[in-house]
Amino acid sequence: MTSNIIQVQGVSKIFGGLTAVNNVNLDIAEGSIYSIIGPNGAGKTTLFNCISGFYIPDHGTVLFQGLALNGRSTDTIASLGLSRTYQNIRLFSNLTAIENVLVGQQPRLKETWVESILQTRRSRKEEKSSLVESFKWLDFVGLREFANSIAGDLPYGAQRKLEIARALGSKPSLLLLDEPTAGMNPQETLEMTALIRSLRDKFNITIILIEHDMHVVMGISDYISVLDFGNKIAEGKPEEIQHNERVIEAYLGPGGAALAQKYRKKKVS
Amino acid sequence: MKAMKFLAVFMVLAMLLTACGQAAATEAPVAATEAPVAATEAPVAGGAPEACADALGCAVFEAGDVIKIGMGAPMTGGNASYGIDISQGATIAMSDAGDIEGWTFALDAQDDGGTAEGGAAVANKFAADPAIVAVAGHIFSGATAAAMPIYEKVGIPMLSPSATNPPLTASGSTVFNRIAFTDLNQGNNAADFIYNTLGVKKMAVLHDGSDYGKGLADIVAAQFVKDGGEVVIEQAITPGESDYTAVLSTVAAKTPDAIYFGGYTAEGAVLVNQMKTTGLENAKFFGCDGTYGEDFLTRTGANGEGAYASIAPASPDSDAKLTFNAAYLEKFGKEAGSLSPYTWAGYDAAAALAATVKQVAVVADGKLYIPRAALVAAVRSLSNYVGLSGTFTCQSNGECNTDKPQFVVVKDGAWTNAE
Amino acid sequence: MNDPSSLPLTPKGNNNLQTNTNTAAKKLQAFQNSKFMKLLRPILGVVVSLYIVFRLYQVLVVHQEYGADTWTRLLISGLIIGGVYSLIAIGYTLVYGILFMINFAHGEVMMFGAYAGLYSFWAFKIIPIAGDPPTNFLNAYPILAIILAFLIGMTVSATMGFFLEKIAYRPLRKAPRLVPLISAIGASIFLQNAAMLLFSPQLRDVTNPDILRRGAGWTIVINGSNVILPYTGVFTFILSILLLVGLYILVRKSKLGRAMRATALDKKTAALMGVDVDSTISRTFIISGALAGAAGVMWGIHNGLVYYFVGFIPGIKAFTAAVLGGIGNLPGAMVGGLLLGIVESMGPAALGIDFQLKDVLSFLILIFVLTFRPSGLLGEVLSEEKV
Amino acid sequence: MKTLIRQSIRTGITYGIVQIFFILIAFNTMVGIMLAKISGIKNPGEIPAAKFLIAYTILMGLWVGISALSKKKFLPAGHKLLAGFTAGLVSAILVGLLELAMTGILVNKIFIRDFLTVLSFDFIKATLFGLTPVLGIVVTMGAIVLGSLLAVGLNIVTNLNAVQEHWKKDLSFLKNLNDKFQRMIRGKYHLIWQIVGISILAVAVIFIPMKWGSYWNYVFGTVGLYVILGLGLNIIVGLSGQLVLGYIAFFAIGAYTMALLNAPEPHNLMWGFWPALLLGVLLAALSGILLGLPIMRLRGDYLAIVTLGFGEIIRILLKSDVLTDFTGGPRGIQNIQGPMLFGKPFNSEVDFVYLIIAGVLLASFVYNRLQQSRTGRAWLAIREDETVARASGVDTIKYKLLALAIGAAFAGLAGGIYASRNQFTGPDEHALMASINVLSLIIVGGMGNIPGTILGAFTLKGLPEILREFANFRLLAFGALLVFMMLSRPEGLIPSHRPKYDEPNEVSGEMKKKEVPHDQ
Repeated sequence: MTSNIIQVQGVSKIFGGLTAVNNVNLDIAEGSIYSIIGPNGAGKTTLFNCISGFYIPDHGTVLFQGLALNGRSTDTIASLGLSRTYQNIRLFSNLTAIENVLVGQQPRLKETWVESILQTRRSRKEEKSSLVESFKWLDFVGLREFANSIAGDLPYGAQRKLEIARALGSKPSLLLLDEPTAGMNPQETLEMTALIRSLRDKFNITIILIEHDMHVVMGISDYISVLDFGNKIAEGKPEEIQHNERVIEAYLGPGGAALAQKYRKKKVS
Repeated sequence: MKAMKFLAVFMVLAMLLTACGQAAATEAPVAATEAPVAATEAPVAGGAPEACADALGCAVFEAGDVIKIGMGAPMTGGNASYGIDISQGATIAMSDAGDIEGWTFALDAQDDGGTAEGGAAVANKFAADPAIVAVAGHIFSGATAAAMPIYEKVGIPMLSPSATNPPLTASGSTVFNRIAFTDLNQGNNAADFIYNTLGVKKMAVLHDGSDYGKGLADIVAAQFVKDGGEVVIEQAITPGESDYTAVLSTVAAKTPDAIYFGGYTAEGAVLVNQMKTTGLENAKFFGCDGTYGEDFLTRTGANGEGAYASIAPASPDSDAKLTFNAAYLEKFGKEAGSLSPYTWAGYDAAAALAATVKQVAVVADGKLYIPRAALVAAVRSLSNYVGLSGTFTCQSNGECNTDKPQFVVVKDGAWTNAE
Repeated sequence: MNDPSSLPLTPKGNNNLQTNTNTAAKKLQAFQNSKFMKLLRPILGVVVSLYIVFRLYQVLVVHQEYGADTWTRLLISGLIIGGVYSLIAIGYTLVYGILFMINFAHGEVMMFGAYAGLYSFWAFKIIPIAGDPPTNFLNAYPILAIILAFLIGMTVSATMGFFLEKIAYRPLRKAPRLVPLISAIGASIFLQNAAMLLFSPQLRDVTNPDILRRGAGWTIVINGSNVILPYTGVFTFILSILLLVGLYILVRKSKLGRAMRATALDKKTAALMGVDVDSTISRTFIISGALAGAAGVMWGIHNGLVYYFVGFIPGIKAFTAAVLGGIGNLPGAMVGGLLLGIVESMGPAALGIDFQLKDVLSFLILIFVLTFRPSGLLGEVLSEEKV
Repeated sequence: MKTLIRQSIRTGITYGIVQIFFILIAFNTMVGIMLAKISGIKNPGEIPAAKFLIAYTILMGLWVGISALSKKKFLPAGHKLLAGFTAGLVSAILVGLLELAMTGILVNKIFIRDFLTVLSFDFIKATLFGLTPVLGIVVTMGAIVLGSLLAVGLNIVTNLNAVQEHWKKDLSFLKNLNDKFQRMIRGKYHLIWQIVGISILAVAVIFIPMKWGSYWNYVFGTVGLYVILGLGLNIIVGLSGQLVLGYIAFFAIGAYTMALLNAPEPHNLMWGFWPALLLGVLLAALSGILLGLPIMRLRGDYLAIVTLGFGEIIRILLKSDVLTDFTGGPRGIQNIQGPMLFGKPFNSEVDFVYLIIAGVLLASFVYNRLQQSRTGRAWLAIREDETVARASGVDTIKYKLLALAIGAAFAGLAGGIYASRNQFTGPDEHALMASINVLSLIIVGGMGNIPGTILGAFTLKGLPEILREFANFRLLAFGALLVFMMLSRPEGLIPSHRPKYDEPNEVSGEMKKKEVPHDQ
C-alpha cells in the first residue's frame, strides 16, 4: 500500500490566541489504521474537525485522494467518501437505529423529492436496496435486533457501534473514529477493536483513530502520530512510539523517561 | 396503505363534528325546534298569507317565540370595543321596540372578529336559523363583504351601522343597506368647509390606515386640492398605538394650517394631545364623525379646544338621545359613546329594522308570519326614519345616510355648531 | 459478524474510483451551492447599505425636508419609546436566558401592570385632602402617589409572573420546546380576554398628577422653533435606565444573580451545587414581571392610554428588541430596545417613507442584522446546548 | 390528617379565587342564561331567574368538591367528607366575603363600574338572588357547601375519581380506535376491509356535506383549510424543525394571487379559478425560498422572530398606501369569482367542501409520501442535529429550502381556496394570530403526524364555533383550554410514531410498516 489516501500539509488552527493545531503534517497510506494520540487538549479532535471540514484550517491544506478539501462544506466532503464519528456520541436520538443508518446513506442516494412523492419504480428500488444495505450494516455491528428501537434509548456501547454503522452507510473510503472505545468496559473494548480491525481487513477502509486506551492503540494501529500542545512531537510504528522519550515525557511529565525505564526493569525481573 | 390511517380518522372526526353540530343546535335557542324549517323555505300550506307564496317564503313564529335580529360584530380581539358597544346600543333598541301582539324582539349578537372568515361563519349560522329575520350589521367591512352573498341567498336584509367601505353598495346587493355616514359626501363637504369657511390653504391629511379612515382621508385630500388648497403631507399612522409624536413632528416640519384626520377617537385624541408638544400648537385639528363624541372631550381636555368634527345632521342632543344615553349609562355603566362613536347608529339600525319588521309582519290564526322578500324590499325603501344619529332615507343602492354633514367645534369643553 | 462476501462493499481499488465518479457531479453542484451562499450575504449587504445611503442622501442633502428641531423631536420620542421597549425586552431576555422559551404572555403581564397604575392613580384622585383649595391625594403628595402607583403596579405584575410560571410553564419544563410556547400563547389569549371582561374594552385615560401633566415639559429653542422635552418622557426614560442598571448590578453581583446565571448555564449542575432551581426560576419570573409592571405604569403615565390590548404590540416589539440585541444578553436587550425605538421614530423620516411602514422598517432591520450577526448585535449569552 | 386539611384548604382558596374571578366577569349570569335556555326558556333576558343562579352556584360547589377529592381514591369516607367539606367551606367563605363587599357597594350606592365594569346594582342584586343581602350571602355559601358535599356523596357512591382520572388521563380511545383500525386493515382480510373502508368513506364524504346545513359545511370547510395549513407547517416545523411564526404570509400570498387575478376590482383580469390557484401555489413556494435564502444560518427562535417579522411585513405592505392601487389597500378585494368545473359554476358551500376535501386528501398524500421517503429522513436528521446531518452528507441548505417551499405551497393552496370561498380577502385576514393558530393546532394535535393535525384543526377551529354560545367569553375559554391541553397532553392529542421497517426479503420486496411508540 503506497498511495496516500489523505495528506495533511502544514495545517494550523488558531482560536483567539491559542494555537490548537500547529503546522501538522500527516501522510496516511491507504488501507492503514492510523492512530493519533496525545494528552488531553493536545488538539486531536481539532485536527479531526479540520480534516472533516467542521473547521477551516487557518494555514495549510488537506488533500483527500488528491483533492483539496479546504472550504468544502461538510456534506460535500462526506459525499467524497470521508465520514466520521464523534467523541461525545451524536446520534439522531429520536429516530430509530435503522433510520440513523438510512440517513447515513444519503450521499449515495439519487432519489429526488418529486420521485419521493410519485414513488417511481427507481425510487422504490433505491429505497429497498438502501434498506437491505442498512440492515446488513446493522448486522455487521451486531445491532440487528435493535433495528426498530429509538437510538436515544440504546445502551452506551450500542450507540457507539450505531454511530459507526451510520458512518459506514455512505460507503466511505476513509473513516475518522474519535475515541471509539471511550467509557467502554474491557469486553466491549475488545469487541470494538475487533470491529475496527475487520473494517480495514474486510472492506479496506482506511481508519484514522483518536484513542486514549494504549492497549487498543498499540494493538491495532499500523502507524501512530503523537500530538502535544498542537504540535506533532513524534510519529512511527507502535514500538518506536513506545520507546520515544518525548512521548513518554509528554505523558508522564519531565523525567518520565527514567521512570518508565525503572518500571520496565521491575516488570522484567 | 398508510393513507387508510388518516382517511379513517378523518371520517371518524367528520362524524364527531356532526354530533357536535346537533349538540350545539339543540343547545342553542334555535327556533328550528319550534318553527318548522320547511316553513321558511317553501310557501306554507293552510293559514299562511299569500305574502309567503314566493321562493324566500316567511319566517313563522309560534306563540311565545322571539323575533330575532342578528348582529355580526367583533366581540373579542383588538376591536371588541366596537362590537360590544354597538350590540349594547342595539340591545336597548330591542327593549324599546315593544312587541307585535305579544311577539317580542331579541338581539342575537355573534362574534365575527371583524374578519371575513368570522363574518361568513356568522352569516351561515344566521342563515341556518329561521328565527333570524334581519341583521343589524355587520360592523366591519371585511366581515360584511363576506357575509352579503350568504344573506342574499336566504333573503335576510342587512342594515349596517358602521360598514363604510364604499364598494359595498356598488356590488348591486339587494339585501345590504347601511346608515353609516357615506364617506363621499362627508369628505367632499368637509374639504369645502375647511377651504372656504375656515380659509385654510395648507393642510396635512392623516389617517389610521383603516378602510374607513383612509377612504375618508383620500376623498378629503382630493377635494381639497380640487378646491385649490395644498395638501402638504399625507401620512398614515398605525392604529392602536399611543405615541404619534414622531409622525406629528414630520408633519410640523411642513407647517400646515390644519390637520385633517380620518379615523377614530382613540387615535384622534392622542394626536390632538401630542400636537401641542410637537410644534403644531397653532394648527387646527379637523376630525370626522369617527372622532366626534363626549369621549373626545374628556380625553383631550383643554387641548381639545377648537377641534372640529363633521357629523351626520341630528340635533346633537334630542330628547330621545338624552333618554337613550341615560338608559345606556344605567344599563352598562358607561357614558354612551365612550366605547365607540357608533353607539347611537347601533341603536338606530336595530330600531329601524324592528320598525320595518312591524310594517310587514302578518298575524294569522295565532301565528306570526314575516314575509322575507317583503321585508327585504321594505328595508331598502326605508324613508325619513328619524333616528338618534340622523334621518335616514335609503337610496336604490342601499345608502341610507346621504345628507349633507353638519360641522361642530369644541368650544369651552363642549361640542357646538360651527356654522 | 456474518460472511463479508455478502456485504455491500466493492473490494479494494475500484472502491474509491466508484465513490469518485458517482460523486463528481454532486461535488461540483454542492460546491457551487456553498459558493452561492457565501456570495449571497455580501451582495445583499452591499445593496441594502447602498440603498440606505442613497435615501439618506436624498432626504438629508437633496430635499432637506426636516430641520434640526424635527430631528431632535424624533430623537426624543425615539429614546422614550425605546426605553420602555428595553424594559419589557429585559423581561423576555431574563426568562429566555433561563428557560429558552418565549414568554408570549409577557406583554399581558405588562398590561395588567398598566391597569394597576391607572386604577391606583384614579383611586388617589378620589381620596380628598382638606386644605384650601381642597385638593386630592394625587396632587397633594404626587411623589408619594407615583411611588405607590409603581409599587402597586410592579407587585401586581410580579404576582402574575409568578403564578404564570407556576401554573402554565413549570409542569412543562421537560416537554419539547414548542409546548411551553403554545401554553404561553394560550395564557396570553386568556389574560387579554380576562382583562377585557373585568375592566371593559373601553380605552382608559391615565390621570397623572399635575407635576407630570402630559404635554407639559421643558422648552428648548432649536433654530427658531421650540422643541418640548416632556416631563413624562424624561421621567420614563431616566426611570427605565435606572431600573436596567439596577437589574444589571443585581444579576452580576448578588447571590440571586449568581444563582440565575448558574441555572441558565446548566440546571442539573446548578442543582447539584445547591442552587434551588425552581425558586430561582420563579424569582426570575417575579423580577421580569415586576419590570414589565413598571413598564406598564410608565406606558400609562407617558402615553396616557390603557386598554386590554395595550400589551400586545409592545410585547412583540420588545421581543424583537431582545432578539436584535442578542437573546439572553441584558445590555443587548437594552441596546436593542433603544435602537428599535430610534429606528421606529427616525427611520421613516430619514428614509423618507410613510410612517405606516415603520414596523416594516424595524423588522427589515432585524432580518438584516440577523443575516450578518445570526446571534444578535451583542451576541447571545446562552450556554446550555439549545435543545 | 393535617396535610389532608391543608391540601383541601389550599384547594378551597384556589377555587374560591376562581369563583370570585368568575363573578367579577359576570360568568355566573352567562351560565345562568345558558341553563335557562337549556331548560326551554326562550328569552331569559339580561339576567336569569334566581333559581338558575343558585343552580350555577351549586355546580361551582360541586366543582370545588370534585377537585378537592381528585387523586384521593383510597380515603375512608370520613376523610373524604372532611376534605370536601373544608374545601367547600373555605371557598364559600371567600365568595361570601366578596358578596359582603358587593353588598357594601350596593347599600352605599357607590359607583364602582369605572373600575370593575360588571358590578352594576342590578347585577349585585341578581348575584344575591334578589334576596336581602344577609340572606343572599348565606344562601350562596350554603349552595357552595351543599355542592361540595354533593361531590363527596357522588365520590363515595360512584368512584368518581376513577372516571375523572381515566377521562383526564387521555383521549387515547382515539388512538386505540386508530390502532384497531390499523390491525383491521393490515390483517388477513385487509383488502376487503380497505374496500369497505374506502366505500364507507366515499359515501360519507359525498353525502354528509349534503345532509348538514350550510353553517356546518362552512365550519367543516374552514377546518379542512386549516388541516392543509397544518400539514404544510408540519413539514416546516414538525419534520425539518424550523420554527416559522409568519406562516400565514404564504397563505396571504395564495389568497391575494387568487383575488388579484380573479376579481373585477382592482385589475379585472379574470383568469379563472384554476390558473390563479396554480400560480398562487407557485408564488407561495417561490416566496418561501426567497425568505429562506438569507436566513439559512438562523436557528430556533431567531428564525421564529424573523419569520414573524416577515409575516407582519407582508400584512402591513398589503394594507399600506404604497400598494393601495395594486392590492386595494385596507379595503381588501371583493367579489372574487368561484371556480368553474366542466363549464359549470362550482361554488356553493357544498361544492367548496368537496373541493377542500380534495385539497386535504392531496396534501395528506404528498405529506405522507415525503415523510416516509429519503427526503423525509433528511428533514428529520436536520431537525435532530443539523451539524451531524450535514456531516453525514445531507445537503442541509437544499433540504431546508425545500421544506420551506413545499410548506409554503400548501399554504398557497389553502389561501387560494379560502379567498374564492369567502369571495373576499383583506389584509387583516392575515394577522399574526392566524399564524399562531396554525402553529397551535399542529402542536395541540401532536406534531408531525396527519391524524394529529386533523384532530388539532378540529379542536382549534371547530372549538371556537362550538363555543359560540359563550358569546364574548369564547376566547377566554379558548385560551384556558389551550393551556389545559398542553398541561394534560404535552405530546399532543395523538403523539407521533416512528415507522417500523422490516428487512425486505429479496424475492418480493414488499416492505411492511407497523408502529412503534416513540417518545418525542
